[in-house]
Amino acid sequence: MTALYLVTLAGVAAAGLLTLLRLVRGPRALDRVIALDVLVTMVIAGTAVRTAMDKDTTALPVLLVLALLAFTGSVTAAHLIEKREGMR
Amino acid sequence: MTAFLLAVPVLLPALSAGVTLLGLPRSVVRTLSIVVLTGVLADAAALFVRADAHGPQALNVGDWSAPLGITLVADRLSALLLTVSALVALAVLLFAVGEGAAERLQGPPRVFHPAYLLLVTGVSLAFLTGDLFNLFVAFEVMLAASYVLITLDADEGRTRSGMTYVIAGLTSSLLFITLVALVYAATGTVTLAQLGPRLAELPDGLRGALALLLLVVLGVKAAIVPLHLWLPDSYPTAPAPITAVFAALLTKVAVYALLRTQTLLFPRTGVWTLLACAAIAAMVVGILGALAQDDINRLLSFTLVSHIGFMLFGLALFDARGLSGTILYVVHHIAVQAALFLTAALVVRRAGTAALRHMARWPPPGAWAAALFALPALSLAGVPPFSGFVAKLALLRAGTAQGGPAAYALAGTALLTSLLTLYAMTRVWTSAFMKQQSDPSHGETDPPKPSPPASPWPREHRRRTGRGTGLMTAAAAGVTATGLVIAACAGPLSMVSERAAHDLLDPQAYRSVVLGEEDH
Amino acid sequence: MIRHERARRGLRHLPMIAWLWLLWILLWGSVSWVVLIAGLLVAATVVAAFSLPPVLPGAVPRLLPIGHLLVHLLTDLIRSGTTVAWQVLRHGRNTSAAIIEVQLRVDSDLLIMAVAELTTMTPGTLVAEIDRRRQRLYVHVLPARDPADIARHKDAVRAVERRVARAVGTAPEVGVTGRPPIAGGASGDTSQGREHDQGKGT
Amino acid sequence: MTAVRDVITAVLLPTGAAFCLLGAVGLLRFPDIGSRLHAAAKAQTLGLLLILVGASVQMPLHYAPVLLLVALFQLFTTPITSQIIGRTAYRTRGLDHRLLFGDELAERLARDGTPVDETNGTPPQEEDAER
Amino acid sequence: MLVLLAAHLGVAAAIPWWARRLGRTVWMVAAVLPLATVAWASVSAGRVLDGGAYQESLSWAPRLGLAVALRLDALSLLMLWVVAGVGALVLLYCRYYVERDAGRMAALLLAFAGTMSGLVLADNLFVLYVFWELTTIASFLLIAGRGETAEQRRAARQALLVTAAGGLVMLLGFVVLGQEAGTYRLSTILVDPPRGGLVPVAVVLVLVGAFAKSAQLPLHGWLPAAMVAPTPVSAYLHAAAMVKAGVYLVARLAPALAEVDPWRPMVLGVGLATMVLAAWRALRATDLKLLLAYGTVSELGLLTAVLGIGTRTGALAGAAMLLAHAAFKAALFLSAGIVEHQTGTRDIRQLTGLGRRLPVLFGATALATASMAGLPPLLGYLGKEAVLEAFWHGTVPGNINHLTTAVLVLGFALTVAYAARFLHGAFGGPPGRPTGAPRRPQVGFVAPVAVLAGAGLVLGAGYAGTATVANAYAEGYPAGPQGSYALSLWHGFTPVLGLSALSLILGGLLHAVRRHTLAAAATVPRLPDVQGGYDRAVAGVDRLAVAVTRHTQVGSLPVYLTVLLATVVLVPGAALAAAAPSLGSPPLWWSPAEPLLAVVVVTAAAAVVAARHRLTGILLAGAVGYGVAGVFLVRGAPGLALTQFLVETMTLVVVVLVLRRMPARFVHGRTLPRARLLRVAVAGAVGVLVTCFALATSAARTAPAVSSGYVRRVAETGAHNVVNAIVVDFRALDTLGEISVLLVAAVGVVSLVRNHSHKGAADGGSGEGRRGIFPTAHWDEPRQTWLPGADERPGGERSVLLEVATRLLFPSILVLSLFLLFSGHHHPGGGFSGGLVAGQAFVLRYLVGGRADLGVAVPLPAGAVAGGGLLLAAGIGLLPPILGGVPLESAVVTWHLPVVGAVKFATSLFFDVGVYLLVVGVTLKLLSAVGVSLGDAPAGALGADREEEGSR
Amino acid sequence: MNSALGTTANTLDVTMALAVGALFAVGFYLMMQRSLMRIVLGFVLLGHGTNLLLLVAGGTPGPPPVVEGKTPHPEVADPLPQAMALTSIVITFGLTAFLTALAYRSWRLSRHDEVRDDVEDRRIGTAQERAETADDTGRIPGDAAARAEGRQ
Repeated sequence: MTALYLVTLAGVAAAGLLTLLRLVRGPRALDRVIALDVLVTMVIAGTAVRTAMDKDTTALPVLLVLALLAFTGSVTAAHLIEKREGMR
Repeated sequence: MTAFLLAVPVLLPALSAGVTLLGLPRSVVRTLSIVVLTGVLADAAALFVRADAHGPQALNVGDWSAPLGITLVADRLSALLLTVSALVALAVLLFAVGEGAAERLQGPPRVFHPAYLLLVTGVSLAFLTGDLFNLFVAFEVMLAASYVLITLDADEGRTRSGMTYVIAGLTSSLLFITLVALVYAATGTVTLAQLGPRLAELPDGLRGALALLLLVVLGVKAAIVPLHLWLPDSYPTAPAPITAVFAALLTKVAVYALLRTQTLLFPRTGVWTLLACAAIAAMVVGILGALAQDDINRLLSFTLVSHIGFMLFGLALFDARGLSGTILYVVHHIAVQAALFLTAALVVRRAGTAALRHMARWPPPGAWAAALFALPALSLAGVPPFSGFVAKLALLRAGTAQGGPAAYALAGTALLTSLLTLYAMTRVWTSAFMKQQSDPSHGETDPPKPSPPASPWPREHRRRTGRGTGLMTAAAAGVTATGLVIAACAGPLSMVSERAAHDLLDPQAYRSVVLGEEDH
Repeated sequence: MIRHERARRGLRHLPMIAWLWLLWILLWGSVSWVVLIAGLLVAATVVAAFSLPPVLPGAVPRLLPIGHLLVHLLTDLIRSGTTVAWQVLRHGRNTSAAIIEVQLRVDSDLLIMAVAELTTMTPGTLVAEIDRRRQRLYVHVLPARDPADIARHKDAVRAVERRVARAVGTAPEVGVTGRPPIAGGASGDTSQGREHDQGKGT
Repeated sequence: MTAVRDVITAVLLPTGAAFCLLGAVGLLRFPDIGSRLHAAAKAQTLGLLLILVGASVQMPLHYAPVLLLVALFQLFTTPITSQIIGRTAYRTRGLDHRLLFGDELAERLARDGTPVDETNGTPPQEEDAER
Repeated sequence: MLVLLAAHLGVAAAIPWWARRLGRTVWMVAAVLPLATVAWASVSAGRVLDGGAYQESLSWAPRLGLAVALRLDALSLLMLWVVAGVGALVLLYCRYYVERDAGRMAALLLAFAGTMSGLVLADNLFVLYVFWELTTIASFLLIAGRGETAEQRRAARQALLVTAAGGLVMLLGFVVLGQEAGTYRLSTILVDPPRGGLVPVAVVLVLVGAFAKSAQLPLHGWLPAAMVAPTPVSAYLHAAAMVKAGVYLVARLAPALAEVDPWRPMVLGVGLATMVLAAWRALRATDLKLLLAYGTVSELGLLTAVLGIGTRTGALAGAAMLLAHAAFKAALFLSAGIVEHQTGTRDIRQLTGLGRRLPVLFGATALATASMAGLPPLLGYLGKEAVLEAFWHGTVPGNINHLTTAVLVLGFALTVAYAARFLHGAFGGPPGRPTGAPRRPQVGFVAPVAVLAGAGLVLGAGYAGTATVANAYAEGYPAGPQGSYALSLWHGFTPVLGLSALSLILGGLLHAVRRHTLAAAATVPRLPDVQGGYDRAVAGVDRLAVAVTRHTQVGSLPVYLTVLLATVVLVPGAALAAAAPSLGSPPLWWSPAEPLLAVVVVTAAAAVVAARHRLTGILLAGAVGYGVAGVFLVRGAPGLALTQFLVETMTLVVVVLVLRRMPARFVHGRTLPRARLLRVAVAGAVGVLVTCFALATSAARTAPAVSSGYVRRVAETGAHNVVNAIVVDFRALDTLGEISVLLVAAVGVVSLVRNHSHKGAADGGSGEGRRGIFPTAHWDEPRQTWLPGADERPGGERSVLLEVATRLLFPSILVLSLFLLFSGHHHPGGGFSGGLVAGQAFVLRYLVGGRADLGVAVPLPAGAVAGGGLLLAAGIGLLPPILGGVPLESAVVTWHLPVVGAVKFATSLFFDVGVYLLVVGVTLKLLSAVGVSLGDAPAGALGADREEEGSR
Repeated sequence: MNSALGTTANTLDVTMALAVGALFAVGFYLMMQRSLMRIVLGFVLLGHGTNLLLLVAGGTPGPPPVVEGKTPHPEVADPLPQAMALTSIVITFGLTAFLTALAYRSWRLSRHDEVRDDVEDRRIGTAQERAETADDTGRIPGDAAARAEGRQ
């Protein structure tokens, strides 16, 4: 069972690293916004797996908050981008 | 009762800062601030009396004893400095209120008053806390409030200089928290009283490196050369009362922290050469900087840098006399530096410019202003019989008593600095208080009022000309009088400072009051 | 009378209060009395303190279609995930997308919002623009290599719309979504659009 | 009972991870913002959803709903982000028109008389080219 | 004595007021006190001359050796007579002389008289120094006057700086001296002089101070320059009294310290050289006062030498000479003052024939001059005889008596010469060419001159009285080998008499030779230009100051930071490197997730450096934050991770919103490659340092952490979550500080962003966001109202999807935030995270609905919410002590309710609620600031605006 | 007494030490720039660095310090560094917001995205004119006594 969790974690980790690559490479700010959003998703996924693995429920509020609120950052950034580049 | 006394200087201003934000009318807010600071002053005085009579007073906040909870401790040193600081803070507040009433320039009260009250909170907490991390927090409260105050209603130039101040402050704060982390990593505690023995168990090299890091961290806040560079660029541009309270209190809090930590955490014996070098460098570089200035506030700021060197003097000696001298010097300097900045503010208002080269063309302010300026100026230069002399004398005696080349070098530099300070003060004096007939070298007749166009910040200064209100003058006079009282009470004060120095060198009482009798 | 009115308005907030209560209970993971009472208090307080318009204005939740909707949603999700995954593996840098216009027939903010949400979850579609007045969605669709793809996607969006209308829409809405789509989506609305543009477009 | 749970988990978790990974690959490989958004919004959400469900069955009863709540919130918010980003991407010409098989929105705009200056072809200059 | 001194100061302080009412009479009033002093001194004289002494003492700071100890002995008596007597006469004289600023001058002169009296009475080294410096200050103020001319200012400053510098050196000498002696009481030191150790150093230091004050070569430059002061000031301070302070000090200490090695060479060498050279210089002067000033310098040299020689004869001679000099020099100055006052000039090239016009003045002046030249039977002669005697039979070790005597005779000859030159220059010459018809001075004007000149005659002729006083002082010395010398006008035909005569003849000859070339004074060879030296020194200091400051205070923040960090690297870094502590054997990682997250953190951080766009930078920094939060999760700190995530998102939002209008790109730094390299090096070094430091400290842990106590005692707080228990209970004070920071920072943000709006309103940003709206922008507008205030937003910014979603999510987020608040004691969460979550809810309302909608959502002023939070938190803290407990104390309360059962909660929950409120308020405040920066809605929409209006 | 808190072993691992060091290096490098925005970013990164350091250097890793039931979980993570880091995070956040606002104001007023040099310092640095300002000391006079003689 533990191996299963580890495999899952490895997959999520790999996904996270790829996302990081996108985050760093851009090229546009929107790409980075998306990448950051996905990165958060990866954190949620990873944490969820750990939660199940360790039967440790303390991280649950973190997950809730991330799921519910991470999008405000993305929306703000998108707002900014639209305002700035709206009619170039 | 003790609990109450110790809690009030920290909690009351914080609480009132909350109240000032509730949207009460301006006059209520003003009155509240004044009342609260008066209360803090009275409380601090009572605390001082108690601490002097019965030894260190301690309070376990939240009823958790030391290694777990935070203990507030008032020993002679902290209570003394707290009292003087509260006094100066109150006077400066009155000055600011007077100024605000005169020209409505202090920005919305919802910025000034809460920030000022929190500044006092931070200062009180820094003096009283017995916990390293809490000391960091106290510094942050104080500094954050000071960031707000220094950029209050800032124009371009002041934003720029505020930037310098803020960034230097932030950098030192970051290093401070780094230090706290490292210390905790090494010892597993942040209670000051407990840290001493635990640090002593570390390898010497590591311990020394930690001590030096702490020195650098506090050195930035205390503006020790060469970490002082931010100060003369930032202090002088703030509104006058704010500069006054900064110059009087903030660096002194750092010096206090230096005293506290160097004695409690990293005690040494004998002259510490590095600190002696820093002291000498501070005195020389600072006063030379002052001589190079043309702006009265900048000049005063540089003297501040210079006179920090005096305080390090005693610390470098690290014996009872030296520390006692430092304590005296800190007490004296708090009052005198505040008085100087406040009276300088009065002069600047009158002249419409802070530039000495323009100031001399205006009729000098009256005898009152002259006296108000002269007394602290002479005191700063260490001219007897004012407070500066007493403090300097204590340091000189400490230096010669200890002997050795470093001590003599310190003493010599201190004297040279006194002389150059006097020189700097005469420059101010001749410019500000003597109406100079246009000498041929100036080659121009008196330009029309207000300040000449060459003034660096003409617009701002034009707004701030005129006579100060009575309250301003009274506040300045009050601080000046404090300086005189310090000189007059040199006897009891020196005894107290000596007792405080002994307490510092033998922190057993401090430790046992924090940790309980046997438990450390 | 006024009290009656207020009560009725309060009643319209009941779904939200119920949801918040449920949320509270789920969060605490407990059904003890304390949690239940506190939850009710919290839910009522939050709703009362921050007065907002009712959530479901004129909406009629129907349980069975909602279940239907959810089942479809799940399958859609899985299909969408696989499709995109396939695109990733198969085409990578050479995907082909399109932006299509879908004329909706429901005309309430809530439903349009729901359709847009669900469409974005549906395979290969992602709402790029919403034209609220003219009830159109502009959808970025991913595998779009020929007109058939486009038609397929349009149908899929309309299917979502229909399911949504059935789940929570009013009767007319359910009715209107049942009709075949307006051809081309561009005939009857140009004048309306013009007007709209002149009104707001400066 | 435990066995059933374990089987569910054993199926869901790796699948979810695989979707996550694929989504990430897509994020990296897809050529323009529009398609990357698909990767982000679809594959990732699905992956996460599977993982959450897979994890929740392993949890004690009164905590499992919390994970499902997480999934619910995620399902609700991801489309919002995607739509806003997609909209912004279109408005700021983040979409590569060379990759578009058709653009009915542009046609609509042209018909409305407010055509957008189609740079048809190159996407706007790279905004923040990295070395 | 104390009363007298205090009276001086008190009256001096009052005089400026009286001056307005009393007019010239004020001088009479002022003269009363010196006269009283003289009287008191005379009354006391009997006891003092019998060897007794008056003592008074006032405790000041005994631990520092400070005590206001006063003592009247023979020397003090002598000086007191001089100081007070001359003082009284000068004050009376001023009545006629001074034209303006009478009040100020009278006050200063009187204050000076007081401090000078104090100086001579002081029996404590430091008190002496106190008065010493006070006289310096008085001198500065008197010389500067109103400071209208550069001349006055620089002369005043020179006097101040030179004497103060000397004074400081002397102070150090005093400190050392007292250190060695074990006391700072003068009389004790005199009785039991210290020897050895650092005493020679102390002697040198003290003498330097004395020389500076007494204008000895080469520190004399200030005295001639000080002649710009009004003549009475010159007469009093710079002839009779103040400059005598140095001499007095020499006289005071000589009995004790003359035997110390450097004393005699210094005193004799400097004194005699000064005497000769200054007298020589006096011959060049054409200005009467200047002539007298150099004469004074010369005489002071003599006095220093003779009083410092440290023999009984020397003491006698010195005492007599001291009196003589005070009398005649003051008289001559006053006389010169009258001449100038009446004729308008004091240039001897223009003065001529005054002797016939002003015979009384001439007579008095001539008498004084004669005393100066040392003609019998005047006091000057008495002194001169004794001086010559002292040197001729001196006890100077090493056989240089004859050499010194020769120098002395030369000096006396020159003195005679310049005395003649003065008299001749001022009063001589044919009366033919009147220089502006001198008015005849009033009697009262001349009287002081006459009294002083007469004093010389009386004391000289009645030498017995003089001798009594002088003897009383000289008691301190043992009788010389030749038996004790007595002051007398006639000792018979001794070599000394011959020497005296020789000096007179030489002097007369010199004057005769030179009288024809009076006008061409420049033919007298110049002396080394000490004045230039002073100026060069001052200019040098100024230049040095500018140079140092220019190179340190460059005004560039990056440079400052570089210096700061370089210090960090060099000081603690070097110490650490030198110590080379063990880094322990740390594991590579604790959890495999760590390297992964580390890669995320480091990569994103590195990418920030490369970023050229603001937004890119912020996003990457956000990724770093998320990565760090991930580490927190992995290391078992979910509460921390929760907060970090929230804060990160909030930072992102706030930064993005505040910076919305700033240009997208950074300005490319125009940094020199060298500077950049330096920065890279310094920053890298700091990084390495921190890494090593962290490893070293963490390997060096000696004792277990105190934290186990928290885990053990957490139950007492009623909490399960230890971190939360620490935050709200164990260490609630930290939290109080932390929220204070947050609050004040938010206040600052508002202050920074909004206050300038009236100035910068017109600039409207550099066009971002105003370029135009994409044609589809307003399509998204919802039709129904979802958020009450959103209608006020421009259509182009709305989104139906967002509005509906916000409407649905908002209450849920609030419930979640309340859950976090209340469950903080048991799960990760607490007031802070709860508040941030609620804050995010409002951020969402703001983003989607705009300021108007936020205003509807929170009708309270943001400041009031935040302030209320702080009020609650601090008030909760202050409540227990009022009830007799301990501040910030918390208790676990259990309520038994029907149905529900037992409800347990900790009172620290209220503290947490305060934190929650504060955070919400701070968020609102930040949003209000952001709103202002955007200006996207009419004012008045948000609480902060109303708050502002309400206060007016 | 639980063993993790009682341990005196290294709490820090190499990876984290390096990560912290990298954050410090990058952060301080950015702080030393002229661009205000980079300074802000540098501060943010340094904030992360210090918070991380606070946690990883002092804190023993372990399960979260949440005590379920009566018995403390053995080897829970050290809670004190967590609390301190929590405080530090909040402070950093407040100051970041303030610094951002300051940067914004500076930009609004001056239209520069840079920290400018201090005007007064530059003045002293470039001009010697102050030598002959308000004062007379800078001039090299001849013999002042001679001037005194020349007077009147």
